[in-house]
Amino acid sequence: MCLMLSYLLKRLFHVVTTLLVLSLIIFAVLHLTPGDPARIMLGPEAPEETVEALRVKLGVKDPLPLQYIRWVGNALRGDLGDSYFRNESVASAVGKHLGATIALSVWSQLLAILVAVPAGVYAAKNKGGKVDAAVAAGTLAGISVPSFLFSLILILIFGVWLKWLPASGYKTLSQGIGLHFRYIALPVISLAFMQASLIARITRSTVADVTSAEYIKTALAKGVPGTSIMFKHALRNAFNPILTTIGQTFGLLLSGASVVETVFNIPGLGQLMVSSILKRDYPVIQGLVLITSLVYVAVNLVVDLLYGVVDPRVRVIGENA
Amino acid sequence: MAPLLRVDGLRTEFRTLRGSVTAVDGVSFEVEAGQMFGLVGESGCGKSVTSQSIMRLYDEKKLARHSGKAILDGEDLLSVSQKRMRQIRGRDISMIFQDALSSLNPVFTIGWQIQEALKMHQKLGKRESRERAIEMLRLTGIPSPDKRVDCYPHELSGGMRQRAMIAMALVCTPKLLIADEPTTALDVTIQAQIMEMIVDLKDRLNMGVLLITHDLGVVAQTCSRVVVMYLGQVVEEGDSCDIFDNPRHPYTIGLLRSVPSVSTKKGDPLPVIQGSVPPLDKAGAGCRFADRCPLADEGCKIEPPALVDLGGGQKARCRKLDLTGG
Amino acid sequence: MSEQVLKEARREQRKVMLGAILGQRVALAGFFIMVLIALLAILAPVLAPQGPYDINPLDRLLPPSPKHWFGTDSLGRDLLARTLYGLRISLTVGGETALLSTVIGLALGLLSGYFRAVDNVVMRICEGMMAIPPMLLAIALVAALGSSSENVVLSMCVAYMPMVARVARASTLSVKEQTFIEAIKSSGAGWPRVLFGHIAPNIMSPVIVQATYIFASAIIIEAAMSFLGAGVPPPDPSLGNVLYDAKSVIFKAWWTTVLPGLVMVLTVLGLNILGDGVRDAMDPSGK
Amino acid sequence: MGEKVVLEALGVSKFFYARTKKDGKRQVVKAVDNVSFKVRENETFSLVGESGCGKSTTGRTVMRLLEPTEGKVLFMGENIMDRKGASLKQLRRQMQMIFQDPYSSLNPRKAIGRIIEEPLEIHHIGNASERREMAISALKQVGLREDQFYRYPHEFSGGQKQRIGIARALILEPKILVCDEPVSALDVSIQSQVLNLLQEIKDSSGVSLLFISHNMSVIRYISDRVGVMYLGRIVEECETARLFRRPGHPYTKALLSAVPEPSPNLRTERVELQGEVPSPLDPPSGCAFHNRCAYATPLCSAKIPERQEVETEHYVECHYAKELLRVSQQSHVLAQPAVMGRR
Repeated sequence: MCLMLSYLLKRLFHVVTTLLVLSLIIFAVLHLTPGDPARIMLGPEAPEETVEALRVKLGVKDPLPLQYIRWVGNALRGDLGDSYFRNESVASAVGKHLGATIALSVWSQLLAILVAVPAGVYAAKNKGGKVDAAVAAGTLAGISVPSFLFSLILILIFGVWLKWLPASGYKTLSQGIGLHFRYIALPVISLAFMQASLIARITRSTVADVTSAEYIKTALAKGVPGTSIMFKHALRNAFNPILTTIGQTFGLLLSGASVVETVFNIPGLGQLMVSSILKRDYPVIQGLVLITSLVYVAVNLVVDLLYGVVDPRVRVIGENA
Repeated sequence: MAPLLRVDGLRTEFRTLRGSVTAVDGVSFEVEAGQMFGLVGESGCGKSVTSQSIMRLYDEKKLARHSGKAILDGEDLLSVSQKRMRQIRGRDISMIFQDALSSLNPVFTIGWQIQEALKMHQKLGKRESRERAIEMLRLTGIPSPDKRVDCYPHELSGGMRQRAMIAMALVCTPKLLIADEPTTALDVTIQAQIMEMIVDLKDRLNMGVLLITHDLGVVAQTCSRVVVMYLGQVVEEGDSCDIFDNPRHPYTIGLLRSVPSVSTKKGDPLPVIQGSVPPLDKAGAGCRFADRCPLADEGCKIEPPALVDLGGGQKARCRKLDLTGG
Repeated sequence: MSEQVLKEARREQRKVMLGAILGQRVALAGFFIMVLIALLAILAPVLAPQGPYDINPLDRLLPPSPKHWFGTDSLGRDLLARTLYGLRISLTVGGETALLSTVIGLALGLLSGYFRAVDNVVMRICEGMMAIPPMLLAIALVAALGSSSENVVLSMCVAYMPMVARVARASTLSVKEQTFIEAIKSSGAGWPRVLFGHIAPNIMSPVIVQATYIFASAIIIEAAMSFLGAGVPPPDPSLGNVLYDAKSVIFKAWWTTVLPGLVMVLTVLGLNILGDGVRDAMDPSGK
Repeated sequence: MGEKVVLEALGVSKFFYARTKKDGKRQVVKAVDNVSFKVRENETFSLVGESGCGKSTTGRTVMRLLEPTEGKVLFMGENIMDRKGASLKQLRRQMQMIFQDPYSSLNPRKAIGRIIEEPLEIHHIGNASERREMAISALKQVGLREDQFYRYPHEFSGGQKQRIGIARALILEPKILVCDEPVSALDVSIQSQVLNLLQEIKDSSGVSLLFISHNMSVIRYISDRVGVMYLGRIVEECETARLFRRPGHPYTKALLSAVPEPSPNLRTERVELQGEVPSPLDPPSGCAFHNRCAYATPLCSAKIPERQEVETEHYVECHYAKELLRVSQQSHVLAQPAVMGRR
């Protein structure tokens, strides 16, 4: 088991360096912003000394490294600073809007995986057949139609013409499961369409490569039936690349969610992001980017650890081959 | 007594982007039980296509079309259903390949993969099948098999991986073992150990072995009967003593002479077969070796030669056999 | 003498290569769609009945008609004009992003694939950047630098450059192990000739494929950013702005969403098909 | 072959430091361990041994493609260890190499004319048209046609690609050509064509060959002298015919006996060789072969054997070299039918 442990430590060290670089980039972005936060908060007429006093209080005057360390220190303690315009801390603002985005992204990622992996495997299994062509065309459309456009079209068809589903708004799970799903059906479908296409394309090509590997021929020569060749031998080897894709596309999901939330005006992080941009509320923007990146890094860390479990060779080399 | 395996007029066509290509064109031979039968030829001559066609490993819906017969113990493998074929593969006829690192599944232990072969054909308890796997590994000469059984393929050396693959193929004691270049990727000292082990197990299990290789030395030292293939066709067949001492087909003669052996004098140029193997779809109408054969005349280029029986079980596919007498 | 033979051989070789390229049907399909899209963008002034900015509130939200093929938007501007000029902006923004991020990414990938010291530094930074969802990073940068099409291109480059670097690095690492690299080194070649003369040409195909995918997703991301108000500033008619205006009137005038949307999807589809075509063309097993 | 020594290795070693640590110390892989040999003018000196014995690493180290950890290499009598920059590049021109895998030894994106020409460009020899002329003559010298000048590597067979590699190496008229398993990836009939080509070139241009292979019959045909390598050391070195007639070192005997003769009537009397080559990460103490040697004594596992000259120019690295040579039968290849496979 010590191999597994050393692999674990290597991955953790890897993540820490990524987080360090991440925080530096986000901090740098904040300090690229022109303009003066104190002046923005107090408005143009406020006298210079009070604005100056506020600047000192905000610590904007201190040398940059100090500000960075303070910012990271606070962030580790969960304090992401205060919003310029909403008289609440960034953390609480994010907390309020987190629920909707989590629901949206988790459901759409699940739907995407449930649709994409079987489709990809089936298309790879009978390569060149009708199903393969259908999956190829569908996934090509999936990555070519932007999620906000697809949402608009869904609204048009199901909201405006057929009136089956509400065109916008959001109900939390606690307000009734049926209600909750009625409201998030369209946004989840539109998000899942692009996600599923990305995952299906990679699944199809990975499984196709794996099924042409030598050990598949050996399994055939042992008299192993087709189904267990596909699900035991092939999928187990194709599992890692597919897992990596799911990890990476989670990043796209988070950005896609903010767009879909705007279209369906769901009170999620996306909407918070849009309003912060319009008002140039930098701490909130910065906090949002940090949190979504942390979620992304966490998801990929889990993917890396699963890597070691699935593929014994990876424990030795230390990176996902 | 009837041969263990009788291959009669085996023909395999592949559908490729550029139309269909006949990789194996009318191959026939017979393998006895307990016999080491050599299938020799250079790369691209169709020897491993022949073996994989007998095992029907190709996708017959989209890729390959077989014709002719391959009768194992009275049952024609080419015409039975895929379901029946799955019962035969691994139990009556099994196969080993050239590079065990890519032929063993990297994410399962060799013990698991050997027990899978057992599970396919026999109903055994978990503990007993693990015992059988360890016993089989010991039989193929792997040191401390009880520890190695739980290793992954990448944790073993080249020789040991090859032994694990052989153990997997023989765990259900098949009647016929097809070995497709089993020792090509190994060093010569390991190769000698592995070949000796295969011959020993062949005698112990009274098994027929179809050995596919391009290494004339290995064939000479281990096989009793040999078939030489060129561009998808059998060009010569016979007992290995006759083939090596008195080869009759110009290709076999050229092949044997171009291998530097004890008798070759150092320094003077090696005898050589001119030109190189033409691609399959460009093979001429007549004798496929015509454009490289020193004895070829116009007739050879037009008229496809038949397999002439020279007596004593030796046959050659050539119109100029009178010129190549021993 | 041999001069004539060589010239003949060179011409014959070119014919073979051309034949091979024409054989790739998928890539050709993608290429033709892109030519069509480019023509639409270039001929915008000719095709559009009026400029994209001329407002005349009288004929607000007219359905498609012979005069206005795509109808008009909520301010009475001709939708065909706005879509075609928007296509022009989206293509330039997407193209600049793809080009810039490919050039930088290729250089970084080549260097970090070849020199281990550079590798550790560059790859850590790239991983850090890639951890941030591309659109959020782009939006944050635009919010910081102020919204103009240059800033949009710049911020999208920051998001996409690591992706190209990763592909370039992976290809460099695998080509570096090939024997012909050791051969040219043993002939006395210095690292510049090895890296740019021999490794770079062999990693162009995967990088080009990545560039086309980036071009396609840059168009989508730009449109999404404009949709969120962080893209090309209105009144410039980027496809995102056109669709953003259309959102508010979707109930009354569905065509203001569907028609520009179709043009955008066709563009992105063309690029993705081209990307798939080039990838299949260079994948040896595809033959 | 001439008397002048073109290349001499003196106690050359090449160690690699494994990433994995074992009881605190980074594990050392002694890929090449204190190797010495000479290659005279127009002579073919061969290194033979099984995979992992260090023969390819030796070839690359004496050419300074890999930096040696210890020892000296003399080229035309002059030490080349401290050569740098331009003088190292000058050395490259005189020592060239051909490689094993024809499919990855040529840049797929360049026409073969360009591939053959490029070494001339690197060393600024002649102008463009002169370079093209030299490339065309090199092309013809290896048996290819002038009109293939603009063809790309994927249009050639394995044997032809190997010829292009040879043309590329010869265009600089090197003093010594290091051949790393040049025919191992080729079919038998193509193999003999390439071996003949190498022999012709050696006779016509007087170049020396440092030939590396694991195939004993190829070694027997092409080499003037042979060095047998095991776990990074040359365990035996002598003139080719004598090595095959009366091998001194037990490993050489086992290696020769394992080579299957391509005729059923000649059965090699097998020297049983147990187990496999030990991992170079922790080689056995003393003589590296002692754990597999039939004649091993406690002395063998205690001390690394000295290199003894058992006969003129016949060196064996074994404590009992002289006694074993006397015992070694006249010829280990007995003329009786191979019983192994007989039914």
